[in-house]
Amino acid sequence: MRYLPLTPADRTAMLSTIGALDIDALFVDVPESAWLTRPIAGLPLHSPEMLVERELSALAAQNLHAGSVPFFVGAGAYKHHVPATVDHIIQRGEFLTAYTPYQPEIAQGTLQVLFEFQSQVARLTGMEVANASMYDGSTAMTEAVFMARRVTRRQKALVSGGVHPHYANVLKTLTQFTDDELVNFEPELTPGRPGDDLAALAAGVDATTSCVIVQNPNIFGHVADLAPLADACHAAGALLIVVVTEIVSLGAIRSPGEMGADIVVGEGQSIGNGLNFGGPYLGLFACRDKHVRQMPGRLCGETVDADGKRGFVLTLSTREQHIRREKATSNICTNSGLCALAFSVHLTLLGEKGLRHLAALNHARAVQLAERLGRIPGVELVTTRFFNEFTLKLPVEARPVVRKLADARVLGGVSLGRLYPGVTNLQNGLIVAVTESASDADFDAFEDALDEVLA
Amino acid sequence: MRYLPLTPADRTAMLSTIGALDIDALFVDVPESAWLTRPIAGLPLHSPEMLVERELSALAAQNLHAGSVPFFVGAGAYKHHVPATVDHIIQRGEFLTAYTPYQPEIAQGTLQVLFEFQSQVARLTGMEVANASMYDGSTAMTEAVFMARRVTRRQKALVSGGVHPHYANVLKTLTQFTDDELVNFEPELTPGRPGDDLAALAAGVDATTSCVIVQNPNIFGHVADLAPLADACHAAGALLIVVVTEIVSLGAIRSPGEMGADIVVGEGQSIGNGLNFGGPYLGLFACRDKHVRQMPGRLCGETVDADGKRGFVLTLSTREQHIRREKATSNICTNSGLCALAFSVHLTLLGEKGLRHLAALNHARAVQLAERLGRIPGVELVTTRFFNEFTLKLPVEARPVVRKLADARVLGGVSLGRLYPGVTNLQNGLIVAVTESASDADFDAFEDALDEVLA
Amino acid sequence: MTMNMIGRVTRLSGEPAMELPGGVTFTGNKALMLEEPLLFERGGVDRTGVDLPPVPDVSDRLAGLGRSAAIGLPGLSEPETVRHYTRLSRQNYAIDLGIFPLGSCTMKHNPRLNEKMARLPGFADIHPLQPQSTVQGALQLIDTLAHWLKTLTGMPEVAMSPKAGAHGELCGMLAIRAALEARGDARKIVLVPESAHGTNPATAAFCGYAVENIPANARGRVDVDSLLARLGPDVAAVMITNPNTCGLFEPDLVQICDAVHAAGAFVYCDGANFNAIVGRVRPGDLGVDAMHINLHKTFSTPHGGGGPGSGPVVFSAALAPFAPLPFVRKSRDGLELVEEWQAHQSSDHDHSFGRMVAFHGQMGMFVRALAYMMSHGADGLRQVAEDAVLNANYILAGLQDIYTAPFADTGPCMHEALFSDDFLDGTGLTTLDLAKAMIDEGFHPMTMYFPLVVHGAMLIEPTETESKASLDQLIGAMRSIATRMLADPDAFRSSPHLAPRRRLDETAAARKPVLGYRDALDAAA
Amino acid sequence: MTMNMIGRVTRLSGEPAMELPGGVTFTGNKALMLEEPLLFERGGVDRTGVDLPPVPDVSDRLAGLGRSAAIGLPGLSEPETVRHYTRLSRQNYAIDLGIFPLGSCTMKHNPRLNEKMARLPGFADIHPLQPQSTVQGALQLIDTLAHWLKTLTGMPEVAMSPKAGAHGELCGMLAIRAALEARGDARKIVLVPESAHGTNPATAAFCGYAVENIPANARGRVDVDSLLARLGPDVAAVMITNPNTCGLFEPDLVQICDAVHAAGAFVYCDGANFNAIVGRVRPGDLGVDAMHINLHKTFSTPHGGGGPGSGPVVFSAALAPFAPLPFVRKSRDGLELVEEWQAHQSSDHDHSFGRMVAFHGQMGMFVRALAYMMSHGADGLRQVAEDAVLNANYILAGLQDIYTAPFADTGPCMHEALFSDDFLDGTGLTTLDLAKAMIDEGFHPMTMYFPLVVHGAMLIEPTETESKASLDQLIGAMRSIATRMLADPDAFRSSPHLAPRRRLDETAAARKPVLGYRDALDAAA
Ligand SMILES: Cc1ncc(COP(=O)(O)O)c(C=O)c1O
Ligand SMILES: Cc1ncc(COP(=O)(O)O)c(C=O)c1O
Repeated sequence: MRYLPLTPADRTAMLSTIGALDIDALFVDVPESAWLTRPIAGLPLHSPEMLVERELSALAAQNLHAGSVPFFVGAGAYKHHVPATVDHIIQRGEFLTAYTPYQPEIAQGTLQVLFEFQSQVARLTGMEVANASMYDGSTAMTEAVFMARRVTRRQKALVSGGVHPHYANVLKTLTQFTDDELVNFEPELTPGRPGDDLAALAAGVDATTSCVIVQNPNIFGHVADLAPLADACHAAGALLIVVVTEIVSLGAIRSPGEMGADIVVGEGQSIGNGLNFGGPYLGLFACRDKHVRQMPGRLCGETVDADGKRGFVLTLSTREQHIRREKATSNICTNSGLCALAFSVHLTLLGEKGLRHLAALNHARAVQLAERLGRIPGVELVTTRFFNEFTLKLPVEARPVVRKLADARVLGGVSLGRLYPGVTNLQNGLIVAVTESASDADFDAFEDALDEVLA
Repeated sequence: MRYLPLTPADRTAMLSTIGALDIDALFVDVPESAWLTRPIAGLPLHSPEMLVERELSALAAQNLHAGSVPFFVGAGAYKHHVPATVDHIIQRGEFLTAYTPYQPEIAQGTLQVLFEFQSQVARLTGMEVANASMYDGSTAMTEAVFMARRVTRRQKALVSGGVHPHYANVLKTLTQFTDDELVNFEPELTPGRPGDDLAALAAGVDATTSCVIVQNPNIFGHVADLAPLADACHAAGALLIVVVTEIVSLGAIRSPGEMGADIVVGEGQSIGNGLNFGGPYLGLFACRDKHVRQMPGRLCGETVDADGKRGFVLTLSTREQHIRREKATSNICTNSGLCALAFSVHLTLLGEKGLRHLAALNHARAVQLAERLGRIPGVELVTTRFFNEFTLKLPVEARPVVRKLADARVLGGVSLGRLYPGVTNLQNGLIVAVTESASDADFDAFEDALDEVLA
Repeated sequence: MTMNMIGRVTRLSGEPAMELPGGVTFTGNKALMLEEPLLFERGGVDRTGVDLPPVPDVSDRLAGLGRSAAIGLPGLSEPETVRHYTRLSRQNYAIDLGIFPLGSCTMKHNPRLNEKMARLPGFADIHPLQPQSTVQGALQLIDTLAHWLKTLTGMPEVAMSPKAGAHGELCGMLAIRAALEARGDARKIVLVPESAHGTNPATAAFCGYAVENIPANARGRVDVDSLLARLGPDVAAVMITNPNTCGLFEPDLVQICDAVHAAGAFVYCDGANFNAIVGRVRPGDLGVDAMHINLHKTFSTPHGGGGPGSGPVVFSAALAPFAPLPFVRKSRDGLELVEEWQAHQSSDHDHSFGRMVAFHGQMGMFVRALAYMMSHGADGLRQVAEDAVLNANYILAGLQDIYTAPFADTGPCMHEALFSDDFLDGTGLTTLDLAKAMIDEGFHPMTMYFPLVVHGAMLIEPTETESKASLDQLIGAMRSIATRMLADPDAFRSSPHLAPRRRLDETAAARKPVLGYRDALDAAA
Repeated sequence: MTMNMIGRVTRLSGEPAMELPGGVTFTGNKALMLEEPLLFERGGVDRTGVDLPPVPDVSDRLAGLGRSAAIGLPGLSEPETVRHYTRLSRQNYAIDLGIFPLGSCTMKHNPRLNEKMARLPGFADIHPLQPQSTVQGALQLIDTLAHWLKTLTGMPEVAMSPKAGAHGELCGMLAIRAALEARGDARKIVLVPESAHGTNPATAAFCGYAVENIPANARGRVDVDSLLARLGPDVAAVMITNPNTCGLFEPDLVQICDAVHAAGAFVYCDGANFNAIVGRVRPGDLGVDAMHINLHKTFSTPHGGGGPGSGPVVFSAALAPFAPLPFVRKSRDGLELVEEWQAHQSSDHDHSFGRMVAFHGQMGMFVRALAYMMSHGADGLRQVAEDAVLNANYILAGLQDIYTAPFADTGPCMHEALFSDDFLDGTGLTTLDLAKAMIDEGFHPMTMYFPLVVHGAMLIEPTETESKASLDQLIGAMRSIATRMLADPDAFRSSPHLAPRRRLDETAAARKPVLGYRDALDAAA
């Protein structure tokens, strides 16, 4: 087998060095009842690279990939152009096949990257400190709620109806057996401000509130000013947690930090990472200096070596499971290292100049398409202030429309019916995302197909 | 522009450091008549990566690639499966973006690879020494003829009709203005031994003969014993030059060295390198120790450093143009370094065990297909001793047949009509190559399509 | 952003002073060992490495919420970016450079075929929410991988969405919790052996359990008597690692599982060490109820710098109904991904504890893991376990006469060899010093100070992808280091000497944390 | 195959001796600077890193010519292979690590987009001999690239098949020869300036010309008078490099071309330095008849370790009819690749001198070069020349007060700055010592001892893809080295000290060449 360096001769020599009769002698502790004498049945035997490649390529060919069609799907994952340089860098063996930098003297490459990543995320979100990544946006959000509980020593979390329903569900799952209390607000397709329940949330905050969780831009693409809500939270001693699922938006709209957020969590996939059918993605987590010791996840910090040279190490590990065990701030160990590297490389290529340009481009293109689609008879543009994503209200249920569009080889967005199967008042909603990767021809194809389907 | 680090501010600062008024001041020596004041017309302006990728991908999509169809095209270039590891290694920045190893202290990586490559090629061809690569097999063959002239101080070269006609044409081109004399033997589709003119060549060797050039397996796939011809050459003081266009064959058939060759040249593309529409490819060049100082191309040799540690350097450069100028053994400078690396990595993965297996597999598969196609009414199997390639005689002209097969999305080989447009007695010939990459389904598709077309 | 760290910017008039900032050299570089400044010191907010289409001129819809203040994100041209990260990468050790014997981490070869497959547009460029009719190949891949995992473990159900081992633990412990609640049982105690990985107690606490430790016995295994003694109506589950973190197989696991079940509790098995037994033992045959599989360990998906991982969890019949959403099932028109509460009535998941993650799990890792499994096949995977165990025992045999091997007398180890630093007593040197000495020799050190049950633990896991030559060199070097340490301890108190950095001051780093680049911009803010 | 070089194979009984083979360490490694043995010392003929389908059982058709004797090709498993080459790669310097200022070599950034494009199956996986109807996209790409090259140079024709610069020179000189023969003119003399690159005289000789040198003048340019004086009925061509190898523009080139043409000869221009003028000057406007373009220099196609290259040749109207086969032309059904003598009657190539290479040229390089050109566009390419020239002059300005700059007084340079080591007179140090000192500083040295027209030449070509910061660091280091060399020469006689190897004995290597691995197997043979 091509990945196994030992030859039969090696194995024999090694067994005799060890003083074992045969390989079975090394498995003595395995009980009779569980002892397998031959390869497990029901699975194929080893296969040449050429054939594995052929089989998997055939599977891949059964999927309709974003780059091959007019594509407008978002709702938490976005198709942006990732420069070829990014993939080249993350495939450097020294990055790809390293481990968590537990031996800093021979891991400065990874450590400096993490330090730079933390710095980039902090600035992008407008916060003071960011960690070295979480699994994804949804798990980061849950960790934020738990962190708020530790900081405020309160149990009640108010969840905006504008939060991605999958994120809200993850929080529900993780709190169902704990004594955290969730107050979930219902999403409304209010024209002009869908899912905007900030006033209600502000009104709902009280002395028992640990935190309020809002998403901006929210699931319907709506962009809001969070400052008033932040004030309300702080007045009541609660924390404002802001979720950002399209991180590119922060190149165009005011950062959560600037609007008063205490914790910012986000999905970093948009920068440097592909769609990958949902994973691996990149959980971003940023907060204020004063709360850093309650943060989950790894942190990289600056220090000096024995010669006084600047260097970097993992630090504040007393928060973490491998030191603190059941008292740790989180159980996370493996995070999203390589995705963080990809994010950092892409953001370095962009720089502030490129990021602002990219964001402006996304926004302008979205505005263009929104206005075109809004003119289709029976179609209502529900979201009027947005970044690169907006919600349309169709004259009919959106879910079948999306399927019909796909039959016409147009991937035309996400129906609210798929995200909120039960919720009748949302069934006609369609979330449309527009990035720099959609061409004018794609716009035409989408408009024509939608016209067609609705006709 | 993304590849240009200088900002306008940098440029201004640098110009003032230099003491130049503006950039034009640095081009003072350019004559009025040739001075261009603006970007050259008739060409597009700079373009984002995303758009360049879109345009080129569209062009690529217009080609029918080997992996997407039943594929049996050879005649000097072969589709073999190249392990993903090979491409990963050649994309290591330290290999990809290095230069010719002129500073050995910081080029030991490249130098050791070249030393290993030379060793692998020498063993594969059965020769004593190989160089660090030439452009491709055809130019290597011409260099071999010139080298033979230097060694023997004779001018006449006998060229077998079994030599790839493109190779023969290159030699013709390069000798048309020199006083080398070429005797080209005509190719014959002799049943059982097409293109086999070894006896005639042996008879033709005389005291004025510098070298005899034969290909094995020859253009028609025919495999022959070269030993008798080698003896005839040596008896007359001439050199035997053996060309190998399918280098994988040396995992199955006796090496030119074992059969008495004095110089072996070959096309190394088959190992580690893709089809690439004809280039870049890999010229292999090997000979006997006693002739090494007449060799063209770079040579890497072993030595020690100031601490006595083993190291490698480019050596015997007094043969080369940068030292010897008009008296150099060749004008070659840039060679096929990265292709040599790919070859070496793939051959390392194969090892003797894997190479022999691969060659045996190619041969067995070719035998299987030859027997199947030979049974098609009107089709004659002309080549009866071959490695992975054989020639069929069709009842009709082959060139249109190949086109019709292509319309049926089967790439069914190379017609002799394409290689020898003028030569009437060859027009019905079809060269079919079979590698490990052709599946049974591909065999079926080819057989059916050929049946169809000939019906 | 300034230019320090990469050699003084030359004053074109006047000479650079003779004493050299970088020490031996003006640049601080040492030939191919190159220093690299921070991105924030190199880049500029006016620099970029991308070209983008022009922005169409439309009136914005940001309602005055546009970002006006400076962000402070430095950019670099493409050539500078490539160089920045390439130079940094060279300051890392990695599997591609040599053996990476981190015990418990299963750092094995990452095949490049898997990287290539994961990048096929049909896998890498599909959206988790595009219509299911357009991703049937992806669902097929997930279903096939699930089949492999269930078959290899002998368990009837698998949850694919967990994003890493610890997340898988969470998944398993939530399922147990759901199963208990379903029968109205409020037990909250989880028993965890003291040798367990930190994620086990952390996970239990994370979902509201109370944790109690179970001691290890003299043979490095769970002390069965104390475990059985502690079982009772308040115990919800036992989290046990097998092979355990001492690299030893738990011989009494079957008996333990029976007892735990008899006591109405469940057995969660930490499967991080599955590499030692894959193809030779099916955990299902041992009686466990849930086990996560670190695809990034056993099945070789790369996780450079700390991630990403993937931690699917296999379940026994008892826990299967409680598995999380989403899951893939066959439907009339192909495969269906069941995502929502409402959608799955009448499925065998009607007790699902819900969703753990925004989408469907680590597709990128699934592709790699399946490519790895298909390449090995059932026969190759069995060989993996055998070679992994053989290599570990070879190291044990090669070192145990010098290095203290606390449990060597209890028989062979599994996939990793455990040593303590007792043999260094009196030298004043410890496991840490030994690890740093290995760095100078060109090796990544073993796992240090874990598990906690032995003093100055050194846990060496070579994995099956190391050659005999590689092991011989490691053994030779470690013997040489040990011998020299005993002969001349002082020579080793400040290793490493040859790495890009000497020992780093971790105390200072923690006392006054500097967790990001701060400059004028931040000061202003 | 033995295990030397990577540390003694451990004798499990008995200790390794205390003195260490590798010097400081047992392994010879220095942390991340790793030693690596030869493949032949690591691998084995019984080892392999591939799995292949079984060989069907058929009776062979090799007619007794099967290869029976051992070949002696060592194999390695895949993990060992990755490691062998990764470790070796780390002993190389490269553009990706830092500035690579080799004069005349134009070592610029190699965009990864180009690598990605060249690997599209539609380009990388098509056969040169498959039916032309199935490769129209490829022919279109070649035709488009040809259009760019003709437009950028202002020349009416281009030959795409030459495989590198020297091969392009051959192409040009053969066309000139064919043109002369066509008019029954037997002239055989080719004039070559003494500053010319070695390939120029070598090429001329290669196709049967006699070479005569033309001296350079005090300003580093061709001495026009001696050139004009030498023109006559026996002179076939002049090979001239512009900008020349001193990094200077030949101001009299137009005048020279006119005179050469008037004398019935042709002007071959070595275009290796086209990077200095691309987009600012069209060689066609200067009057040259043929010029090769090194796509691997000006247009950035990577050629690690020495190749591959690509050297298309543009032709004037006078030479166009003699251009080689094959060539692409429009035909009724799309584009046609004209390959054979017979096929091209009635084309404008009816005097073609024939085929230079087996297939159609370096497609892989064509894709990369076109991607590079499209990315820059006409405007970006002009900027390339301007920045390349600006960077070179910045270095000239930064060093000329210390380093001897022989032609600095004649005005600005083009894309490269030329220095001599005269300033080191009396120190006993030379250009070589300075180059080796640069290695310790983390730089690749400049081109040494070329061109031959200045003493101890140092030719520095930064290219446009270097940042000001990078140039400042280079200048700072080179000033520091020079200053320290003058102050303390002895400290520099044996540099480098920090590289993987110290100075290597090239004399010994040439005296008794060892050009391949020899072992028992070879001894036997
Ligand atoms: C024994 C053990 N359990 C659990 C884990 C946690 O797995 P992950 O890091 O994938 O979350 C690890 C990983 O280090 C481990 O070694
Ligand atoms: C001035 C000059 N001419 C010609 C050549 C030869 O080009 P190539 O190496 O591509 O054959 C070179 C390359 O070094 C050169 O610098």
